Amino acid sequence: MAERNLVQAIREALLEEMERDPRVCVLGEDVGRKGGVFKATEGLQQRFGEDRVLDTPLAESSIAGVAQGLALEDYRPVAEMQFADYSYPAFNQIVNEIARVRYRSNGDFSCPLVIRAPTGGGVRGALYHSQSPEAFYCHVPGLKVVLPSTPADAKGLLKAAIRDPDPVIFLEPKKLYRGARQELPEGEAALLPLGVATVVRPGGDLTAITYGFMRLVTLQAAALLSRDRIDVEIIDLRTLRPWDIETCVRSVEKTGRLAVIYEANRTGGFGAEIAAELAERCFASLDAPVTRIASPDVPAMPFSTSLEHAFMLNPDKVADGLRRLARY
Amino acid sequence: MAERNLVQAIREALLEEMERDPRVCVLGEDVGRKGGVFKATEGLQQRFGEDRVLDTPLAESSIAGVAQGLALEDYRPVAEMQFADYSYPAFNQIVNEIARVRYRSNGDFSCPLVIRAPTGGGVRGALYHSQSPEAFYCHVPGLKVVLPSTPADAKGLLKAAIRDPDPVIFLEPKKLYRGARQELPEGEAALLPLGVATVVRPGGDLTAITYGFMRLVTLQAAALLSRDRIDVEIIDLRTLRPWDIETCVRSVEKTGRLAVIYEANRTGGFGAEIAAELAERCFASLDAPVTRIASPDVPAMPFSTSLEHAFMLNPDKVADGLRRLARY
Amino acid sequence: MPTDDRSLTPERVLDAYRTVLRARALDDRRFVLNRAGKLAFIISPRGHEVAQVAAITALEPGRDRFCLYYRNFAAALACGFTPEELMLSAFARASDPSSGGRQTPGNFGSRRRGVIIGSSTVGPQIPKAAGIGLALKWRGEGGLCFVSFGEGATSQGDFHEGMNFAAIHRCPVIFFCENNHWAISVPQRLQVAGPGVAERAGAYGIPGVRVSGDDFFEVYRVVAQAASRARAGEGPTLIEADVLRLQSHSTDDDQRAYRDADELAAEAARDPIPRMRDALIDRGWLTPEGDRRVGEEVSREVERATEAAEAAPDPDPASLARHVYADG
Amino acid sequence: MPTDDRSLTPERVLDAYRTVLRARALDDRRFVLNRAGKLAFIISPRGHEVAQVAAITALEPGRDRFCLYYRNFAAALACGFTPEELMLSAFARASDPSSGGRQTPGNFGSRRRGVIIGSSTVGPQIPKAAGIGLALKWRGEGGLCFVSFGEGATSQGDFHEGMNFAAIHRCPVIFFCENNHWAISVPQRLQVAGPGVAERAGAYGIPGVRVSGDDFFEVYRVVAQAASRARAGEGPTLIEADVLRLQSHSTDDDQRAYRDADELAAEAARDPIPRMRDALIDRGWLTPEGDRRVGEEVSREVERATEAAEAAPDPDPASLARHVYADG
Ligand SMILES: Cc1ncc(C[n+]2csc(CCOP(=O)(O)OP(=O)(O)O)c2C)c(N)n1
Ligand SMILES: Cc1ncc(C[n+]2csc(CCOP(=O)(O)OP(=O)(O)O)c2C)c(N)n1
Ligand SMILES: [Mg+2]
Ligand SMILES: [Mg+2]
Repeated sequence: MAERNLVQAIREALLEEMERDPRVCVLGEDVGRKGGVFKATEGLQQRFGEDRVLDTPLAESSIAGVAQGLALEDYRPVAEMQFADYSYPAFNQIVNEIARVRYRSNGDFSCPLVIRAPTGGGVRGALYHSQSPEAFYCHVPGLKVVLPSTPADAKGLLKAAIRDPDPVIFLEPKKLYRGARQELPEGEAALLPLGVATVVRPGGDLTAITYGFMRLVTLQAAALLSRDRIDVEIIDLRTLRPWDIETCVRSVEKTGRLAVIYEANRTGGFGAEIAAELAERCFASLDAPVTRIASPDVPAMPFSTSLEHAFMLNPDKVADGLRRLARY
Repeated sequence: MAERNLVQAIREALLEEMERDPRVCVLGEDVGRKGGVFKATEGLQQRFGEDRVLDTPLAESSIAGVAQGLALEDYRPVAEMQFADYSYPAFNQIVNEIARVRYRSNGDFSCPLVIRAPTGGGVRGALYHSQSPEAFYCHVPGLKVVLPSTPADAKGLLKAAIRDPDPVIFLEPKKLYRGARQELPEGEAALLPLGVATVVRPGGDLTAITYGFMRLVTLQAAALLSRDRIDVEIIDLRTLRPWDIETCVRSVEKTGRLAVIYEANRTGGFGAEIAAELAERCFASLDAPVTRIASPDVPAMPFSTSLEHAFMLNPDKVADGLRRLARY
Repeated sequence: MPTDDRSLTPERVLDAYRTVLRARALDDRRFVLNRAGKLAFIISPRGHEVAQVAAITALEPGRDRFCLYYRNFAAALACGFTPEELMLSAFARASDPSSGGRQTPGNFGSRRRGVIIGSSTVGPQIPKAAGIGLALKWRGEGGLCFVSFGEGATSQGDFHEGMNFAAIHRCPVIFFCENNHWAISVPQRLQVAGPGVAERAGAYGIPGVRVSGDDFFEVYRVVAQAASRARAGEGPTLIEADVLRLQSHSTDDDQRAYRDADELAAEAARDPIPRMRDALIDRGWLTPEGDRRVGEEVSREVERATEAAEAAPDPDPASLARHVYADG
Repeated sequence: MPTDDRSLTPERVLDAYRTVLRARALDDRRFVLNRAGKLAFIISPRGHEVAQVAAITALEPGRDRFCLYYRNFAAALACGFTPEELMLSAFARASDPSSGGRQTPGNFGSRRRGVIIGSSTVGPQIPKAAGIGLALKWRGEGGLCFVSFGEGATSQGDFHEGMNFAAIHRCPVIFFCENNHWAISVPQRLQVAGPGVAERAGAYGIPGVRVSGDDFFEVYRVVAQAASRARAGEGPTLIEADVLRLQSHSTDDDQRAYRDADELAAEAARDPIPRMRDALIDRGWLTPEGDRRVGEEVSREVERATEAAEAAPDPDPASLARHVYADG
């Protein structure tokens, strides 16, 4: 088993699933000969041919629409949106069409497909290559939303998403694409269930629920806090819809304090759902208000390094928030 | 002053603003000769001509795009999306383009326009004429979002939205279009500020925050509760972005109990933001968990009356939730 | 494989004629029920029936795929939906085969018949059909995908994206535009730039054909020709059938408010059904007496269908949240 | 008003030539700075410069509007941006006139110059330009809107919707497609169905013109002709300029990975700048000696611009949340 970073894990998941199931196919802009702008599909076209790894025209609505057509015909398309920021031209296809196929046909049809998209900032991507739009998709019944943050999770969850009978929006934190490497299990052993969170750091003083790149930032913040003897339990949700409420409730009942950390702009982010739900369910256990630590309400992060830094959460900012919560 | 229902109030606001400011123009599908599928623009084309009241092709992305172009050229377009459900083809124009014009140009450009759309259910509109998509737009910095529920509010806020220097998503609860009538002030006297909530029923036992059609349902629920001597204070937000946090905090600090009632499906709805924010700010005052009363997580309400009723909140369902909260 | 006029036996044409009459009689009956307050919402195929049935007659239900749009009431019958089934969906009964009463009637779907579940949204079925076509091409069994829409739908970006994709990949798709020259109240001159819809095929390097939608034999011929092309791997065809909208857009609309009375009267006199009848009589395939008999049989069918559907049960409210996901 | 070749005085052409050289020299300098780790991200106009400058030369900065796309570095210079300004945006400095360092360089904007702020998203500027054109038509002062994009952008639904709208309303718009036959790694044959981009104009009943993008005089002529048409109220024109992409898509891309080496070498030998120089020398408007002098002047300009921009201050982190709304 070789060590793999997150983008290699994605590629490995695609490769294994395409070998396992001839119905699995990949489509999107530049996914073919180039292997994707982040190399997530590198070499797949050489291996599986121009049909199964198909370079589409530059038109996201039709990428989603064509994927839907393939899914309706019992293929298992994995469509790539080059950046999550560019999934909006496909919003109607995703929300009005794909998400509702099963419901509107009263179960006669289904739409098993995956839409992959790199998400989040911190790579000088500026306003249009840095957005974290998960909240949009998490509000849509009929969709599942996955956002892994380690190579093993990315591989295991992408394999599960491809096998899932329902449409899955699969967001990949691009800041972590070439981050830490891990040895990855292969084949069936790699599979991970959707909808299950993971406690990435046990702790007794407060619970920090997060996902995506913020997992790493929160881990670093927790390390800072441990110097102050504040012991943070960190939960990485991994799947946002459906999310693992039980694991979260157990932790908050134990610690009595909850911070939700997310990279999207604060207002209306998915962290609001997490905070609202757990503030209600854990009311009797809470020793302090549920705190949200999120990015500022600006239309996405600027290109300039100084402004990008001002926008992004980092270990210090998160540690500040956690410290305030611990001291409440 | 004649009595007007909500859709007549919308029309009156358009008429007055078009007369006041020659830059104000209206565009959308069927807004011209037909006067809109709900008659919100009835007679305006006869009055102001085919340019200023323009029937567009059936293409929402270009409706938003053309409106943006007009706004950039210092017109004040009011674009109609025939149903809020059909605003998604324009999602990229709204979120990536319109909302960010000012920010991405560092203040050199602005995009003063209004996008009107009928929202919500209860009119046998089924899956594609009933949606409540406000949460999508409330998550977008750069946009303002208004959702009035009385004729006077609709008129006053639409006039303010048209005069606002920033893009406003103006959602109109279609269930109330032909509902209760009110005498409406005219001209400047009708104007209402964006961002200010209204306490529609004072009460001491618990706070119910709501907006849109749910204002009426919550009022009816409060009447049911008053028989049990439970005294509900109801706040109608009217503007969702920015929302009037101070008015809400004052009420919750007084009552110690908060329910948030919204018509959209529960998960990731804008009610999550309200609940999360107030649970944090009012932590010390809360005697019970903040409760959300919302629609079930299905992809929108079905056509069949039996299923539509099963989906929709009604006074009984809301009263049940409020009663449980009062007794916590 | 019907590829030309010759396979059109008198039996098949008389069958198609019966389907046309059925569509008309059912539709008339729906209007009676609507006026009696028993049906909420109808979109009438009046004026489109002959074109729709001719097109489907040239194809192979069972083998081919059909992405229909809301006005395809007659096409649905030709695809195998029974009068009772269509009445079940008009009444939104639990046993409506398309959606179990969840969608407005007009969103046809039946997996076993190859009728892909539709939605009320104008346009998204077009790239979806391209994707289905791609799947059928990969499968290589000679099946094709028929997708229909109004001329208003050709303004949507999805029309362009779907045409472009299908043309690049030579997908076996028949794009069938029923041009009734009105999109609700918007006339063609404000909808379709350029000479017409058929001419748009040139932009994609594929054949574009305009055909008179009241000529059963001509419509059959051009669709059969397009089908041969598709099955032979020669790619898609765009067909524009010139039809009349002899009713208002829907029961929510009154076209007298925006259309010229003389024009309406002139069009009413050009009802395609008498023309089809006369053509059959001219050919000696039908007698006035035979015509009367078919009419009576159809009346009885409609009667039985209506009674059965009216008596059928509504969806169980407890089923509201079923089929959001596979496991629900 | 420049409407034909005659107004092209040698002075104006030499000016344009200097702009072309400036673009090339600045771009070369950016690559040096990129390799030195000083600039994060570049999209090069290499191969497009002559076409871009010729097009803008045929128009009237100040009077007309320009919706540029990210590859329009040379066009931006022709619109009046100074070398220093473009370097400020390359370095994302506070005084970058387009966006104060907020956007990636290539998103040009300047209200006073009529350059409408762009975004990185491919396509949405096209309907926006139609809206601007509509405003200019209403204003009736003879101004027009020039909008440019690559051939990849023509696949977007927004291309179709914008063309359709502008053609219906005879908006004074010039649609200028810079067809370099590649959209990142996707070749034209997988992008544009049919014979080419210019032919798509026929679908909208407007003129479509293909021009060799390395011929300054030809590009000037067809753009001037389109401008006359637009100013005379005759509506939009679609121009397809055939150009070469002599660099990889961006500094994040390496086209040798997906393009044929021989083809790349052959294209490198067809650089349009020497061809323009030779044409000027042939006409006797330029001498080799004069050419050398201009080159030296341009080098010094680039030097000064780089120094000034490098020394300029970064945006103040405290300005991050400014210009989200008018009052912020
Ligand atoms: C995306 C979207 N926008 C708007 C509507 C509302 N709408 C329903 S049908 C229609 C007109 C369609 O006209 P056309 O495509 O010509 O078909 P026709 O009804 O004439 O057969 C409109 C505007 C919709 N259903 N979907
Ligand atoms: C909506 C959207 N999807 C994808 C991208 C990513 N992207 C940026 S440029 C580009 C290729 C554009 O090609 P073309 O339009 O031919 O212009 P060129 O770069 O060749 O000048 C792509 C796919 C984007 N910016 N916007
Ligand atoms: Mg029509
Ligand atoms: Mg290109």
